[in-house]
Amino acid sequence: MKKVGVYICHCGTNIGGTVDCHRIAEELGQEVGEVVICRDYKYMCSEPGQKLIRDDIRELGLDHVVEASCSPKMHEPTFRNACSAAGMNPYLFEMVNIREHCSWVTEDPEAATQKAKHLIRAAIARVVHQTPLKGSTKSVNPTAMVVGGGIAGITAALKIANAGYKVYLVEKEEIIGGKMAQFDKTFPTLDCSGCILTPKTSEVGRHPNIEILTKSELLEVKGFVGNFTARVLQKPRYVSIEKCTGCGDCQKVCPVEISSPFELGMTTRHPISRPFPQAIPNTYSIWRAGMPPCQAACPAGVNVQGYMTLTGAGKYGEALALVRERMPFASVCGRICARPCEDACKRGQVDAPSAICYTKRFLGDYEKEQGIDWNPPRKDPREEKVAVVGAGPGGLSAAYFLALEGYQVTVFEKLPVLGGMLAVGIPDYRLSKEVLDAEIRMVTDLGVTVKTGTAFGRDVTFESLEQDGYKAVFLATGLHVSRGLNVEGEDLEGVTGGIEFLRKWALDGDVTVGSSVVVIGGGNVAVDVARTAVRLGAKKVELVCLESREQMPAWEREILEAVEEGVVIHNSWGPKRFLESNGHVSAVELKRCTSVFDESGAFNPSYDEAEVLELPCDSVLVAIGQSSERLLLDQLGLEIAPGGRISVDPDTLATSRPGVFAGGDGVLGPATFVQAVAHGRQAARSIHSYIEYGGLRPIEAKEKPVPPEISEAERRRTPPISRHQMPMLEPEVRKNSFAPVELGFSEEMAQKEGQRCIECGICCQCGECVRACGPQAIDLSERERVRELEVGAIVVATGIDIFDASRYQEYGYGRYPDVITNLQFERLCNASGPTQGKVLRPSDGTVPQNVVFVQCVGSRDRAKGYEYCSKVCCMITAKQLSIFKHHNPNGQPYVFYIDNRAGGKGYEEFLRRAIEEEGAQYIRGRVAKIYQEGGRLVVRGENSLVGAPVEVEADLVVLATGLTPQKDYTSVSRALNLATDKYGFFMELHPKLGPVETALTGIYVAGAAQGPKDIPESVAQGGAAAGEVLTLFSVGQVEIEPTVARLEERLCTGCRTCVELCAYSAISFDDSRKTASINDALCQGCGTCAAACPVAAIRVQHFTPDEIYAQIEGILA
Amino acid sequence: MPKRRVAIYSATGCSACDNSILGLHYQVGAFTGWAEIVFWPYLRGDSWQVLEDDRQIDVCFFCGSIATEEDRHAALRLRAAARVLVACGACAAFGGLPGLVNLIPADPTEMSTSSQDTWPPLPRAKSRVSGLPGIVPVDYFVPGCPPTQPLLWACFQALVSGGESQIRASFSAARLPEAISTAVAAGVLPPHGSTFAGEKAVCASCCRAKEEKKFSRLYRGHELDPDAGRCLLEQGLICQGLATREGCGGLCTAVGVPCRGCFGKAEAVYDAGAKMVSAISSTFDAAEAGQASEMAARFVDLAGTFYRYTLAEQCALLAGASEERNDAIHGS
Amino acid sequence: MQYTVLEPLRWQDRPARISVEEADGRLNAYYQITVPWQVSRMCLGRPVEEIPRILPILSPAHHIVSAMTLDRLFQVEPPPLAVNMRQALISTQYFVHHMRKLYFLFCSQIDPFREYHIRGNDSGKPFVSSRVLDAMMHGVALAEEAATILGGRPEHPVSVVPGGVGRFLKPPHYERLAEIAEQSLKRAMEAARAFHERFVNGSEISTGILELHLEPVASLALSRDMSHILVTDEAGNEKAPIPPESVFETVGLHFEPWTYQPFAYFLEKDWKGPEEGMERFFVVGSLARLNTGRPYDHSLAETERQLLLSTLGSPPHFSLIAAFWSLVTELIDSAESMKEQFTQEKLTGPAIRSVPVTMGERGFASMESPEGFIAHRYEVNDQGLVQSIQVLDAASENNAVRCAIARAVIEASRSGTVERDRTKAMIEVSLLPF
Amino acid sequence: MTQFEPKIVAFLCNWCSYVAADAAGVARLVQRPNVRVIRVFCSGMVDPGYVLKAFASGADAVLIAGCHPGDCHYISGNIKAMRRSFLLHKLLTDLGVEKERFRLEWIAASEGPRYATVVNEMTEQIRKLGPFRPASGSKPERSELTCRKEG
Repeated sequence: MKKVGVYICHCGTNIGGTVDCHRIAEELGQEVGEVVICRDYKYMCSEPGQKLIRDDIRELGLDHVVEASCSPKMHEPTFRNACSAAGMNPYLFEMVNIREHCSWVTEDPEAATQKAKHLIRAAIARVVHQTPLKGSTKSVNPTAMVVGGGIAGITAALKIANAGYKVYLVEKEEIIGGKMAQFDKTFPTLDCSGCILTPKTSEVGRHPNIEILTKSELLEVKGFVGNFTARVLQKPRYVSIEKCTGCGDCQKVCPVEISSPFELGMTTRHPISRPFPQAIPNTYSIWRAGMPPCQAACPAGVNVQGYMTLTGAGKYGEALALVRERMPFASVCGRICARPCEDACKRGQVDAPSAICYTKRFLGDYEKEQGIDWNPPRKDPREEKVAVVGAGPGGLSAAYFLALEGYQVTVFEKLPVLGGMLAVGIPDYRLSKEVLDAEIRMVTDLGVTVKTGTAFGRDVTFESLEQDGYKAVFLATGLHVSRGLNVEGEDLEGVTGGIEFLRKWALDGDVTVGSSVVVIGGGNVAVDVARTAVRLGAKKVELVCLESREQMPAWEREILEAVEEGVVIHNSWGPKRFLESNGHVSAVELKRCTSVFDESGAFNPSYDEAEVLELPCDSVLVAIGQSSERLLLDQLGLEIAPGGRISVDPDTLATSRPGVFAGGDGVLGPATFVQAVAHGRQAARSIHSYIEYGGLRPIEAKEKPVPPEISEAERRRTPPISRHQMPMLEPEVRKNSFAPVELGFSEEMAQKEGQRCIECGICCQCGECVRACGPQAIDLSERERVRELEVGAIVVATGIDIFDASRYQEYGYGRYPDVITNLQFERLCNASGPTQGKVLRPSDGTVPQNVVFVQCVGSRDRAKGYEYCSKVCCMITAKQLSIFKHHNPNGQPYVFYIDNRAGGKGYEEFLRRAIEEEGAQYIRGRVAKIYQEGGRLVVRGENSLVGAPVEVEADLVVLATGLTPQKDYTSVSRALNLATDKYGFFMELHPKLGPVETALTGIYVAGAAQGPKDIPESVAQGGAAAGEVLTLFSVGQVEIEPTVARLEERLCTGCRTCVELCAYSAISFDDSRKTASINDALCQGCGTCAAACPVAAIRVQHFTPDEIYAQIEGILA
Repeated sequence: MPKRRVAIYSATGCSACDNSILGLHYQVGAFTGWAEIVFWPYLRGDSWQVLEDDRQIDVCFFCGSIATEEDRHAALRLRAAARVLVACGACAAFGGLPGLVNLIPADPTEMSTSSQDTWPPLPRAKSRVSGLPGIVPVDYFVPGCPPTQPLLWACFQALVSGGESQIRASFSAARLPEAISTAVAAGVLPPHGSTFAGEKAVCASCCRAKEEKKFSRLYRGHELDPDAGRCLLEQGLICQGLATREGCGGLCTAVGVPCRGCFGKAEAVYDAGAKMVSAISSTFDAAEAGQASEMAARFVDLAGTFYRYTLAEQCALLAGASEERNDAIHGS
Repeated sequence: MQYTVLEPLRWQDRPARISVEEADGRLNAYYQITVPWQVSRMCLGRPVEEIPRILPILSPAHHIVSAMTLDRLFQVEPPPLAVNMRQALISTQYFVHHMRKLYFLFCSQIDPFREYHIRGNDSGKPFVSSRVLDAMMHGVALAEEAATILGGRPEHPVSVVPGGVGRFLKPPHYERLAEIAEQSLKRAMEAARAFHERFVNGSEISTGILELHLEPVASLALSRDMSHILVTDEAGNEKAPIPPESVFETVGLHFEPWTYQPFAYFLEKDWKGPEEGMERFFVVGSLARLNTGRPYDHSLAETERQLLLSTLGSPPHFSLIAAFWSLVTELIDSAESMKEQFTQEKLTGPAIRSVPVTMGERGFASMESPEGFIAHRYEVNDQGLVQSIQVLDAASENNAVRCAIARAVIEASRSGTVERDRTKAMIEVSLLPF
Repeated sequence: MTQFEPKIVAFLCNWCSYVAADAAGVARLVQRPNVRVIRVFCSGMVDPGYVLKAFASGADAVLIAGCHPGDCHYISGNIKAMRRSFLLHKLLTDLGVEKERFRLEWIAASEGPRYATVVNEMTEQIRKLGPFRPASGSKPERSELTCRKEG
């Protein structure tokens, strides 16, 4: 028989006042067989109480002890230690909560007594099943990570580092210092905040034991106390901390200015800058939000924001060079591009997208007009020869980039002209031969050899090229055959393929069309064909397509222009057959197309054969699609994907034959010009790595794009400016001529369009700074990376955010420039701030006379803000009005307050001084409304002491915004599994006794992340957290709780149910034994596996099923 | 050593257990050297008078569930007469398939109205079917529907032949736990209350390959032709092999149909239904409550599936008749 | 009034007894099944696809007929391979069932267990030598092994599923099955020889056990092609065949308060107990198949049948010897079927299973099990849970015939001075083939 | 006749709901005395068998309370509890346990008042429902199932 001792605590009257402890003790002593001794006592947690337990264990030889008192969260360790001290294993002890769960919440004493008895009975039933457990120890990795570089984090980091341990200081922003760096002075001493902070930050900066990770965020933490692995996402600074000298040359050339978050929007900054001269790290960095949507949308990845910004700044050469990095044919592209960039442009969400394409066209044309060459320099010539097959946009751009790299490039082209579809598929009125030839000449001028009239497969083959010493081949053969319709009469005279028609016109200039032409097809080629037919003198041109007007794949502007030129469009019709007259086509019979795509979205038209339309005509041009030459494909001996496309690796464009790459339409199917160019560049890079490194190196890491939706901040900096319209030829004129329809932008128009860019990526990566930087410290190709840090302890000091005052709409924050937050006021006072330390109104820069401070904005307000008191605002306001008075002794501060809270050393005296010596008028009451009247602000509130409404005229209103949890607190709490309160402040282990510890051993919380705090408190907590960390490190090892899952191998069937369930990957499958296997060190004891194990082979120690079942039985007995 | 006196009795059940024992006899042909069968109504037509000479029965194999008053009296009588009482087969051990009737409460008007008053009398049916342990304490269990011959042989070897039999059948398929196989070999009584079967679950001896338990969709038995050689549960079929005691060697899963648990719950399991629920639903491929709820909605008749053979004795909520059992304990 | 209870009866699938009532010179024998067998309560609310795994407790053949019912319910046609495998499984069931019955007959005068080891000095007298008994039970064991290969488990098979069967067989399986078929035929012929030696040519008919004739009664069995139910009247005249689907409208079940098993009877006649005449009842099983029968396809079985007919005359037969002899012919037939069916060609194919895509509301199927005609009908709700279930297990519902046999035996034994145990033994043997 | 006092077993997660129960105590939020707490490390630790055990041992209702999804101290134990709850509900229903008798709630450490509300609400709900009688069998609606008499 087990011997159980039961102890029931009165907790003064906390328990004893409701629960009849004595009666329970007597009854249980008699009723339960295992109970050897059952005592009740006033305060069991007191030393005499604990002694009772110790003595009984020794004298009565107790096996198990049950203690009924307060929550185990409070005193479980106390009693466990008492048991230990008497030589009993602490896991043979069980605690019952009869205070929080019983006496405090139950009104009826009898019911409370009964409930308490049941709870205790359950614990007795449970405790006899408990077995002695012993934890294991693990050594501690004496490296700390401090998350958050504010004053609390700085303090913790310095103290740990000074004790000789390595510290990683992880900071989200580009500098450390946190909110304190933004303050001007501190209360109640009016010390200069910067003067007391910067010595600390620079100490951190040069401390050999501290490694600062700026622009870094915690992603995930695994492991356990003493042995954590943290994954930290480090965003690029783009400026090397080692190389940067802080000279500031970069800042001077930066074309972008953006509202400064550090200055709370009261001034602007360049993306490359540093917030203030003493900032640590004391180097510049670049603020880049990510890849802008225009660039992300561009298949060729042209840096649109960069060249737009440069154009806006009038730096056309630099802008064009930037275009050429990825798009050699600026003029061509500017004329015929599909413009996915403009669809993505965020300005489109405000008014209309920037005219990106036309601006690019201007740049290309400008170069030619001015007779300058802004191509990048060609690298030293190399010996290797590369063959490019096909002189379309893909082939030519591959040749361009390969030639720049120094290769000996030969382009083989079957047609007699260069340019592929650009030359023979796009009519002159869209792209004139002169423009095209000029850009092609730019390629050939780089030393590219051209062999026209040379067909691949006929005149050259892979083998012959190999023999001729070509190291690599790029196939860009395109699609040059019109697809057929497969309807009756298709082979009649007068029915021609659209592509053949355009090609013949382009090459021979000798095509005739009838007077009445029907064009079949709804794509751009069809429209081009139709418009060409108009220009060739057709009287009537009708375009027939399956799609409805909205569904037509041709570009809207092309269709509009065609209609302007007299083309008639018949939508939703499909050809049924061609009618004949003397062997020549005489009419097209059409049937109604009811839908083009089937339910799965595949092209699968359905018709209503009953509805028929007959169009008389004498020519039909069929432009319903392109295909490649089957013959050519068959000869290649390459792997061919379905649909007659060459199959390639999408990243490298490598085909199944080594050294052979393919791209453009032949790979993609009918695609756009810009896609072909993208492929050309991609192929050039792949060929270069193939030849240079003998392998295919991974393509450059892509930058993450910014969100496609326009943000509030972006909207604020985007006043509507209307888009410039492209000057065009009149329809009547252009109808009869092949002269270009679009006339091009003027310099001024292009520059203005450049200025319309809203800088979605913040930094535009134009490269101006790179060119300006003497020490070559800037690398724009830096990408974010994830670092894995092995640490033994973590201090979370992520600080606070400021309440968003615009949530009080009636205060007009954001609408009235002279309503500012108190943090903005700090910046106004600060010598390195936007006004160089002069307190001036943001609206007109005048010195304010009446300044009204509004307290508790967002604090102590259940309706709109937070319920809690932000604790520091009363003192901040007292401080700020004092500073204001020092700046402007004649000024009059008013304060609308709820209560004045000045608990703290010297605080009350300071506040008193502000009231009595500075003459501030304190009005008790909430502000109802702030409005503008005749150029002055009027603050209307209530004087609750008088009980009357009051209105104060103000030049400046300062809102004492409350402190809130960081907006992204969840990312930290999830990474660490750290509990927060309902607001988002991190939960400490105990509100009184464990203020910096958390529920997770080895993770500590310091500063305002735990709740609103002033500087001294944050510093104290930082120190306290450091103390905890140092205690851990100096002990050097940690006890691992024995309450982990244990596997009974005898029972395990190896069904693998548990393996995938474990969130800590602590369970693996042992193939040799055919059972699961649990890693103690990783197991956290959550018990998910035990609950799921279908054969109950896993049990969590101290929470075994027999213990729980006994407890259930006892609780219901 | 005098021959052990053996009784074999069938209560409410089919004759499969009897036939299995019969088959054992002729297949192995050994144990009658140590046993004298004194009572076997099925094969010998023995009447209860045989037991009236007050000589103890050494081992009684009790087959069938307890569905009538007569069954109950037989159980009490044999318990009193036998030194060792073995619940043989799923019916005796857990109530078996007949126990399923407990899911639908008996309607007295629909049950046979027979009573002792009319003639000829018919044993009164109990309102709830139970297994043998619901009526009397049981010493050993031989599960299965019907028990497989290796298990029966192991049981006879241990309890009847006293380990003297020279014939050692192969028990490898039965995967007896060490305690029992040692006892079988030595001819001593295994630990009281032992089950002559494995201690792991059917999965351990199932021939199908297990990869990853992630339950993304339930298939009813008829809806899926499962891949050969892959775990049935992982393919979306409910297979109770997960929480069922092994010993059969995975007979059902070997022929492509999922286990239904005729060996009862695995050794350490409290309630097989709860364990099946937990094991399957824990691995639901669902992060949101809506998804999980949708997946659960496809399941039907959990009680009739998870307690197919064990409803009467092993379902924590419906196992009953404990009062009767107490009577028996205190009455004897 | 005098009451006698004869119990327990040997070899009955479920505990049963005979209660005899003698009053006013009238004798009534009640065949009572004393355990309830509540199939509906077990099956209602179950997913319908699970029924083939529950109903085999009635007899192994119910597994197959249940799956066939589901084929109809799910409107799915099992592939030919699956049909072959099911047929092969049925053959093993015939073999096991018939062989066991003959075994019981052969050792009906001894305690087979006592006999086993102490050969030669027994008190009783076996009809056949122990060697033959061994061989017969070995045959049972082999056929059960075949049943395990084909059905997963011998007594309660599991492998037949809606639309087919659960698994493919592998080469070792074919080899073993072929071996078993060979062996089984040997055992069957051995048992037949013993039967002839002792019962047909020997003296056992004159010992009185098998001389018994039961009152002529109709016979009911399913035709070979399963397309209709054949019924012959007590005089052997063939009646209009019954479509299987309407069997529940033709054959009714009647419950008596003194037994847990209902009586199957022709609904066209009002219910009256067997003591009131046998015209509404019928016999099923091997005797019924003999009486309604057609020639066998297999030569050895057909030879045996011809021998039976030439010895006992043309059907209908109502003698016990005919009943046992029909078991023997069918035993041979089943062994020959096994030989024919257990080949790689028959049991190999492209598919074992068609997966259903629809579910109907009801399903029906019937078959001729070793014990006799059986039929299932289920109705399901939209979730596929069983709403109602009808099961005709004609063999176990053959109570009227059993009552009549018992009465006949008692009446026969009353004429002499037959001891009670002997009467009981004779009843047990007489009930064996039914 | 005194009114029926249901017995409710609550399995509370050590990190949130148990803390919430403590917080409710600290705030002296009066609760019905019918709920008895068993502390577990995580709602994902609660084996459905525990729930059945509680009912089998005489509980009238069972409450499992854990951290809100995403807040689990053990990353995702509560998600496992959530997944199990649906199938467990089905099993309980099959076994004749009314839906109301088993609840899974998310109660964060800060939600002391909510804990008290859940306790009181559930107690009243179960009081109305009456005591749980085990072994009553499920009731597949008899009207739906035509239960034929058979041997």
